[in-house]
Amino acid sequence: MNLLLIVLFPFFGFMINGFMQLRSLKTGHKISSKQSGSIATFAMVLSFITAIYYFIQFSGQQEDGRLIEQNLFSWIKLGAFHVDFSLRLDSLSLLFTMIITGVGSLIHLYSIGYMKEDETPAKYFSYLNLFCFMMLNLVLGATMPHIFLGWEGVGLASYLLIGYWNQDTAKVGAGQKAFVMNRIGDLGFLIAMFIAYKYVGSLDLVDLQKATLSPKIASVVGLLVFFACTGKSAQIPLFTWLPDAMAGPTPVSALIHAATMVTSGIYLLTRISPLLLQAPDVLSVIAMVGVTTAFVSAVIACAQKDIKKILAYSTVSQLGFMFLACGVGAFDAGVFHVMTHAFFKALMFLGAGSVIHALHEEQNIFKMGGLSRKLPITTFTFVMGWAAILGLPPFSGFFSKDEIIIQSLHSQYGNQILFIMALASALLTAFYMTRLLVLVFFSPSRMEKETEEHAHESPLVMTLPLIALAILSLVGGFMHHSEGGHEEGQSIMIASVVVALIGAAFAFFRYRKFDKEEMTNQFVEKGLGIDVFYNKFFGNGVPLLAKGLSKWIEEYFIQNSMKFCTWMVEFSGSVLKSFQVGSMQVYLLMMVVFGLAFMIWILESVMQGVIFYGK
Amino acid sequence: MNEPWMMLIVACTVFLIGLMGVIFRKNLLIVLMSVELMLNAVNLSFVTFSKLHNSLEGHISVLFVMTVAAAESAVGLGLVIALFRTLKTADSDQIQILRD
Amino acid sequence: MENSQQLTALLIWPMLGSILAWFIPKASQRIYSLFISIVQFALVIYVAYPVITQTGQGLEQTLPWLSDLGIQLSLKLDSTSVWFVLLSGFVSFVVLGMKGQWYRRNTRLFSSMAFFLIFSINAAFLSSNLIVFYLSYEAVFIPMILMVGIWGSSTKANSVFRFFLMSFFGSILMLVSIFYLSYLYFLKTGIFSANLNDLLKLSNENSPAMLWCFAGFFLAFAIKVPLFPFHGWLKEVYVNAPAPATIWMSAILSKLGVYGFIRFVGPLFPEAILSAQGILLALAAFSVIYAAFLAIQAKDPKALLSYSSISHLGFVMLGVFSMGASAKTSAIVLSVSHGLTSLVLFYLYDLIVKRKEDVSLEAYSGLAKKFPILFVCLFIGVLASVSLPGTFNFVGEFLVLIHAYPVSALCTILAGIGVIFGAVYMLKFYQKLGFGVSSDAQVAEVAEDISGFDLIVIVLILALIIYFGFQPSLFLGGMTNV
Amino acid sequence: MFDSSTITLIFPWIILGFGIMATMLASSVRIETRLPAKLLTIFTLVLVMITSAKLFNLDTTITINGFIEVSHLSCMTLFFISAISLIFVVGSGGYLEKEKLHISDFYNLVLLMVLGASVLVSAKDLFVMFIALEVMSLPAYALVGFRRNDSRSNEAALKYFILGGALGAVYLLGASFIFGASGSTQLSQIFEWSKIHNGDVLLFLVGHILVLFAFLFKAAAAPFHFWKPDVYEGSPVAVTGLMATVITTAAFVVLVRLFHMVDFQSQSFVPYLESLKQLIRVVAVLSLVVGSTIMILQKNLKRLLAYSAINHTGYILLGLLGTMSKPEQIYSVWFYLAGYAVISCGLFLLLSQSETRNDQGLELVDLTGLMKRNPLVTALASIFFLSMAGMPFTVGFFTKYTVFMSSIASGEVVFVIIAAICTVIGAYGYLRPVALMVMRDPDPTAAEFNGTKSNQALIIMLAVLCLVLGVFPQALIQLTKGMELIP
Repeated sequence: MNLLLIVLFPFFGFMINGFMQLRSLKTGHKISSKQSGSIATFAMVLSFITAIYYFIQFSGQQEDGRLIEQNLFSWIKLGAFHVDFSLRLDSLSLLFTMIITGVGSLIHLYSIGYMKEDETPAKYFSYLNLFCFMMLNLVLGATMPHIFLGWEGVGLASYLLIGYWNQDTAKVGAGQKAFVMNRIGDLGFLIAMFIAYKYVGSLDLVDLQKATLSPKIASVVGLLVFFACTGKSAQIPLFTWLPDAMAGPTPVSALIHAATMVTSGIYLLTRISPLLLQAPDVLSVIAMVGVTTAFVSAVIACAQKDIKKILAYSTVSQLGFMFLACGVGAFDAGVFHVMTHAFFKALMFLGAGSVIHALHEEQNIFKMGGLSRKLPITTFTFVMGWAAILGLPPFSGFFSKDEIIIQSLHSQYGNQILFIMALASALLTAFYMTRLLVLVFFSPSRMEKETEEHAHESPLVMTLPLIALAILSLVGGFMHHSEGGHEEGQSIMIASVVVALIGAAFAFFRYRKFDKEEMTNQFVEKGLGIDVFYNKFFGNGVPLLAKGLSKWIEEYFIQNSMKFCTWMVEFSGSVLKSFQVGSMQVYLLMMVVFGLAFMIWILESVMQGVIFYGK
Repeated sequence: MNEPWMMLIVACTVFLIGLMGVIFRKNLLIVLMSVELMLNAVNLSFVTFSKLHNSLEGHISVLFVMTVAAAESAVGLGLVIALFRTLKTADSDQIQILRD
Repeated sequence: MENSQQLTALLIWPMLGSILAWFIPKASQRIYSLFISIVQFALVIYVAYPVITQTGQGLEQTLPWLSDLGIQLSLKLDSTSVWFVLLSGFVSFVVLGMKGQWYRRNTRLFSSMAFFLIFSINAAFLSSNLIVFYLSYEAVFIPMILMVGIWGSSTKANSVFRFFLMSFFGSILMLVSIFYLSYLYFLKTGIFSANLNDLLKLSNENSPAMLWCFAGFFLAFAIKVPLFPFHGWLKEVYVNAPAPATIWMSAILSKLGVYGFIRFVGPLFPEAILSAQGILLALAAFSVIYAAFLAIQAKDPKALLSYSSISHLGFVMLGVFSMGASAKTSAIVLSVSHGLTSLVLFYLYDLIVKRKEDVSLEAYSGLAKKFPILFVCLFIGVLASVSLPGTFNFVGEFLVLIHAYPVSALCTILAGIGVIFGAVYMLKFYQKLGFGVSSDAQVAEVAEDISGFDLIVIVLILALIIYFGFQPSLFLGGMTNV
Repeated sequence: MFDSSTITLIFPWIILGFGIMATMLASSVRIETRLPAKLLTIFTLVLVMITSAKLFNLDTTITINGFIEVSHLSCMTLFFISAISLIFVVGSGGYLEKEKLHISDFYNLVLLMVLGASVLVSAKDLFVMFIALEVMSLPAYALVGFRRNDSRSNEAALKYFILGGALGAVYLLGASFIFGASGSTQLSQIFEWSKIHNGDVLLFLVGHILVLFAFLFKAAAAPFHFWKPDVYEGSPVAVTGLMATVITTAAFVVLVRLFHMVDFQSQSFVPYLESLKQLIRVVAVLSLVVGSTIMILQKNLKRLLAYSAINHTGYILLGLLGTMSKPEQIYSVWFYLAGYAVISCGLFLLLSQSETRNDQGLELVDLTGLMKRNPLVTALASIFFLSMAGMPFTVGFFTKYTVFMSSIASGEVVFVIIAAICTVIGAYGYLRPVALMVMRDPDPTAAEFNGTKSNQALIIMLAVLCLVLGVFPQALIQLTKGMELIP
C-alpha cells in the first residue's frame, strides 16, 4: 500500500470529473449527478478504504511505531533552504484522514441526491474532490509549506464551492470574503514560517516539534500560527466569513464548513503543540479567544432565523470549544471533539439540507414546523445529532464536550472564568439547538400550503448518510478512552448535563406552540455588529483608502509631478523663446550685452587669477 | 608712445559709433553705412598697430578690408533693394515677420 | 567560462529575421514570424542547455567591436542571464503566434520591429559590456514606441511620450554613470573600459562618486521595473498598448530592469546598496502595497493587471535588494514566474476583449459561462498570480520573502500584506469578467471558446507554471553556485 | 617657393577657382543655362574631392607662406565640405526647379561658398580667415535671399547680412587687437609669441574674445544664436541644408583653431585657460538649454531644426570643452560634425521634396499621418530624426557618445549630466514629428512628398549611412582621429 493513494484517489476524481465537465461543455452532452457523483464517491470510498488499511496496520503497533513517512520528491531546495514534498502519517493525521475520507464519502453520497437537479454536477463533484485532495494534503503534509499548500488549497476549494452558483454575485462575494479573510490569516502562517525558519533552520514539522526556542520567539510563532487558525477555523476576530459561507450548497457546508476544513486550525495547533507548550501566554490567549468565540457565537445563534446560519454559528461556537481545549493544553480533547463534532454537525447540516431540499430552498425556521411527520428519518436522525451536541449521555458529544469542560477547570492552564463561560456556552447551545429542533420539526406548521403539500422525505441516497452519521453520533464517543472519571470530573459532568437540560427545557416550552415569527434582536442577529463593523471599516475603508491613494498620491503627486516637469521645460522654453523678438537690431543689442558681460567676466576672472570652477 | 594709444581710442570710438548706428538706426541704408563705419574703425586700428610694430602687415590689411567692405556693401545694397521691392519699406522695424 | 561562438547566433538570427521580414508577402507574415521565433527559441534552448545543466558554467564570447571607444562586444550567458534569455525567447514565440487584428495594418513593420525588439532584448541580456548593454537597452525603445504608437489604442501619443521620456531620462543618466565609472577605471589603470569584469574592480571603493553612479543606475532600472515613485508612465502605456506590446513590456522589459539590478547594480555598488538598503527595501515593499491598492480601485481590467504587475515586481525587488545569492536566485525565479503569469493574463484578457463587441468596461459579466475553457485557464492564471501554493509564483514569492525576512522583518510583513490585497483584486478581476448574469448582447456573434494555437500555448504555459510549482529545482539547482 | 609640389598642394583651390569662373561664364552667357552649370559644378566638386583625397594622410603639415595650412585636417575637411556640397548640388535640382529658382547663379554661388569655406578651414592667418569668411558669407547671404520675390527670404537674408557684417567687423577688431598685442596675424607666430610672452595680455585677451564671439556667432552658439531660427526659416531649404552643414563645419574648424591659438602651458595664459573653459561651459549649457527647450515648442519644421542645430552646437562645444585639457580628444568634435552633417544632409534633402499648400514653409502638422501615404519618406525621416535624438544604432548615438566621453575624460561630469537631460528634452522634440507621422491618421491638407528617383536614392544612401555608421563607426573615427590640430 502506498500512502500516496489516499491523496491520489480524490485527485483522480477531481481530474476525471473536471475533464468530463469541460468535455460536456464542448459537446453539450449533459452529465447526470449520478454519473459524476458515483465517480467522486467511489474515489472517496477508495481513499477511505486505504485509510482503514492504515488504521488496521496502526492498531497492531505500539504507540511509537505508528508513523509512516513517504518522501515523494524534493520540492524547494535553494542553498540552505530545503523543503521536501513528503507525506507523513501518524495517529493524529490518520484520525483526521479517516474523518475526511469517511464523513467525506457519506457527504459525497448524499450530494448525489442533493445535486440531482443541478446543471453542472460534474463541476460540483470535481470541486468537492479537489477539496478532499487539498484537505488530505493538509493533514498528511510533513512540512509547513506542504501544510500551507493544503491550507490555501482548501481555501480555494471553499471559495469555489461557496460561489458555486456564480450567476449570483452575492454568493460569489461570500466566497470571495471567505478567501480573503482566510488569506489574512494565511499571512500569519507565512510569517510564522519565516520566523520559524530563521530560528529553527528547517520547516519540517518534526524539527519544529523538537526545537526549543526562546519563550519570546515561541510566543510570536505560536500567536502567528494561531492567527492563521482563527482565519481558517473562524474564530474571533476572523469568524464572520463562516455564516456567509452558507451561500454554498448545503453538503458543502456540512463537509467543509462543519466537519473538516474549519477544524484544520485544531490540527495545526495540535501539530505544533510542543512549541505552544513553550509559550504559556499564547495558550491562555488561545483559550480565551476560544471560549469567547464559543460564547459570543452561541449568543448570536440564539437570534438567527436561517436554519443554516444557526448551524453555522453553532459550528463557530463548537470550534471555540475545541480551541478552548487546545488553549488549556488538552489537545487530545480538542481533537476528540473535532471527530464527534464532525459526526453530529455533518449530520445536522445534512439533515438541514434534507429539510431545505424538501421545502424547496426554504431556510427560515419560522416558515417550517411540524415536519416530524413528513420527514420521519430526517427528524429521527436530527434528534440524534441534537442529543449529541447537547452532550446528553451516551451520545458522542457528551464525552468530548464534557472532557473539554472538565479540562477547562482542572487542567494546568484552566481556570474558573474559562469554565464558567464554557458552561454558559453549553447552556446557550442547548437553548438554540432545541429552539431549532422544536421550531422545525415539532411545533405547529407555519408553512405555506403548497410547500407543505410538496414536502416529502428525501431519497435513500440522502437518508443513508444521515442514518450512518446518526449511528456514528451515537457511538462516536466510545472511540476514545477518556482519562477523566475522577471525582470532580463526575460532578462537572452532571452539572453540564443539567445545564444542557435546563437550556433545552427552556427552549422547548418557549417554542413548543410558536406560530408566528419571532422578533429577534436585530443587533444580535446581525452578529453583534462585528460583521457590520468589518464591512464598514474594511469593506469600505480599503476601497476608500485605495481611492484616496489613487487620487492624492497617484494623480496629484505622481502624475502631476510628471506634468510639472513637462510644464517646467515648456515654460522655460517659452521664456527663452520670448527673446526671439524678430528684430535684428534687438538681436545685435542682446549679443552686445551678453558679449560685454562675458568679456568683463572673463577679464576680471583672469586678472584676479581666480578660477571659478573645475580644479 | 602715447600717440598710438590715442589713435586706438579714436578707432574704438568710431567702432562703437558704428555699432550704435547698426543697433539703433531705423533706416536700413544708414545701418549699412554704420557697418562700413565699423570696418573703417578697424582699419584705423590696424594702421595704428602696424605703425606700432613697424610692420607692413597692417597696412596691407587695410587695403583688403576696404575691398571686402566694398563687396559687402554691394551685396548689402542688393539685399536692401530686393527687400524694398517686396516690403516697400526700408525701415528696420518693419522687417520682423520671422520671429518666435 | 567557456568560450563559445554560438552566442552571436542569438543576435544574428533575430536581426536577420527583422531584415528579411520586409521581403515576405503580407499573407505569410504570421507563418514567417512564427517560424523565425520558433527557430529563435530553439536556438536559445540549444545554447542555454549546457549552461543550465552544468551548474555555474557559462558561455562567453568577445568580439572586438569598438575597442578604440572602450567598447567590446562581449557576450556572456551564465546562470543569471540564461533564464531571462529563455523567458524572452519563449514569450516572443508565444506573442508572435497570437492572432491579432494588428496584423492587418503595417504587417511587415510589425514583424520587423518585433524581431528587432527580440534582437535588442537578447543583446541586453547577453552583453557584459555596459555600453553595449546601454545601447541595446535603449534600442528596445524604438520598436516599443512604434508598437504602442501604431497599433495601440486611442489617446496614445501622450502616454508613449511619457513612457519614452521617463525611461530615456533614467537610462541616459545611467549612461553618464557608465561613462563616469569607466573614467574612474581609466584613472586607476590608464585604460578606458566599460567591461563589467573590469569595472568590478571598482566595486570595493566607497566614495561619493560611486554613490552618484549608483543613483544613475538605480534611476534607470527603477523606472524600467518600475519601483514606486517612478511608475507613473506604466498604466497608460500598458492600457493603450496592443496586447503583444503589453506582454513584452510586462513579461520581458520589466525584467530588463530586474536583470540590470541583479547583474550590474548589485555587483558594482554593494556598498551603496548596503548603505541604502533600508530605503530600497521600503520602496520595494511600498510598491507592493501601493500598487495593490491602485489595482483594487482600478476600473479597467487591463489597468488592474498593470498595477498587479507593479505589485509583483515589488516582490522581485524585495528579493533583489535583500542581497545574497539565495535572495537573488529567488528574485530570478519570481521574475520568470511573473513573466509567465503576466503572459497568460494579458494574453487571455486580450482574447476576452476580442470576443466582445462592446468594449466598455462595465459591460463585462458572466462571460465564464460563454467561454468556459478560456475562463478555466484564466482562473488558473489568476491563482498563479495570487501565488497559490502549487504554482511557480508561490515558489518564487515564498523564497523571496523567506530570504528577505532576516534582512528586514518589517518590509517583509508589509509586502506580505500585499499578498492579501493580491487576492482581493485578482478575485475582483476574475469575478467582474467571469461571474454574474451574462447578457448575450455583449458577446460578438462569432465568438467561440478558446481554441487552436491559443489553447495549446496557454495550456502549455499553465502546465509549466504548475509543474515548476512542484519541481522548481531546474531553476534553483543551476543557480545555487552563482 | 613656387615649385610644382606647392601647386599640387593648392590644387583643390585652383580647381575651385576655375570652376567658379566657368560657372560664371555659363551664367553670363544665359542665365537659364542650368544643366551645363550643374554639370560643371558637379565636375568641379568631384575633382576637388579627388585632389583633396590625394592629399590625405599627409604626414607633415605644410604651411604656405604662413597663410594656408595643408594638413590631414584641412584636406579631410575640404573633402568633406565638397562632398556635402556635391550631395546638395545633386539633390536639390528638383527643389530649385519647383521653386523656380533654378538658375546657374545658384551653382556659382555654391561654389564660391565652398571656396570660402575651404580656405577658411585651412587658414592659418587671422587675415586670411577674414577674407575667407567673407568669401563664404557673401554668397551665403545671397543664397539665403535667393527667393527674391519672397519677403521672408529677403528678410532672412538681410538679417543674416547685417548681423554677419557687424560680427565680421567685431572679428576684425579682435584680430587687430591680437595683431597689436602679438605683432603678427599668423597663428603659428602668435603661438610662438604666447610661449615666450611674459607680461600684460589684456589687449590680446580682448582681441581673442572678440574673435571667438564672431565665430561663436557663425556657429550659432547661444547667446549668439538669435539669427539662426529666422534665417533658417526664411531661406530656401537647400540653402538651409548647406548652411547647417558647410558653414557650421567651417565655423567649428576655425573655432577649434582659435580656442587653441595660444599655448596654455605658458605662464601668462594659465589662468586664462580656466576662464575660457568657463566661457565654453556657459555657452555650451546655454546652447543646450535654449536649443532643446525652445525646440519642443516649435511648429515650423525648419525653425525646429534651427533650434536643434543650436542644441547640437552645445554638444560640439561640450566636446570642445574636453579638448581644452585633453587635445587628443579633438576627434570627438570632428566626428560629431561629420555625423551631424550626414544626418542634416539627409533631412534637409528630404524636406526639400515636400510640397506644402501654403508657402509658410513646412509646418509640423503637414507631416500628420505621413506613414499611411508615404511610408518610405516616413521611414527615412524617422531614421534621421531618431539619429538626431541620439538613438542607438544610428550615427547620432556615437556622436553624442564621443563628446560625452571626451568631456567626462576631462572631468566635466556636471555638464555632461546637464547635456544628458537636454538630450531627453531634445528627444521629445524629435519624437513629436515622428509621432505625428506614425501615429496619426492622414490629414488631407498635409504636405506631399515627391522626389525624383535619383534624389530618393541619394537620401536612402544617406539614411543607410546613418545606420551603418551607427553600428560601425570605427572607420570614420579612425579618420577623424588622424585630424590632429597643429598650432
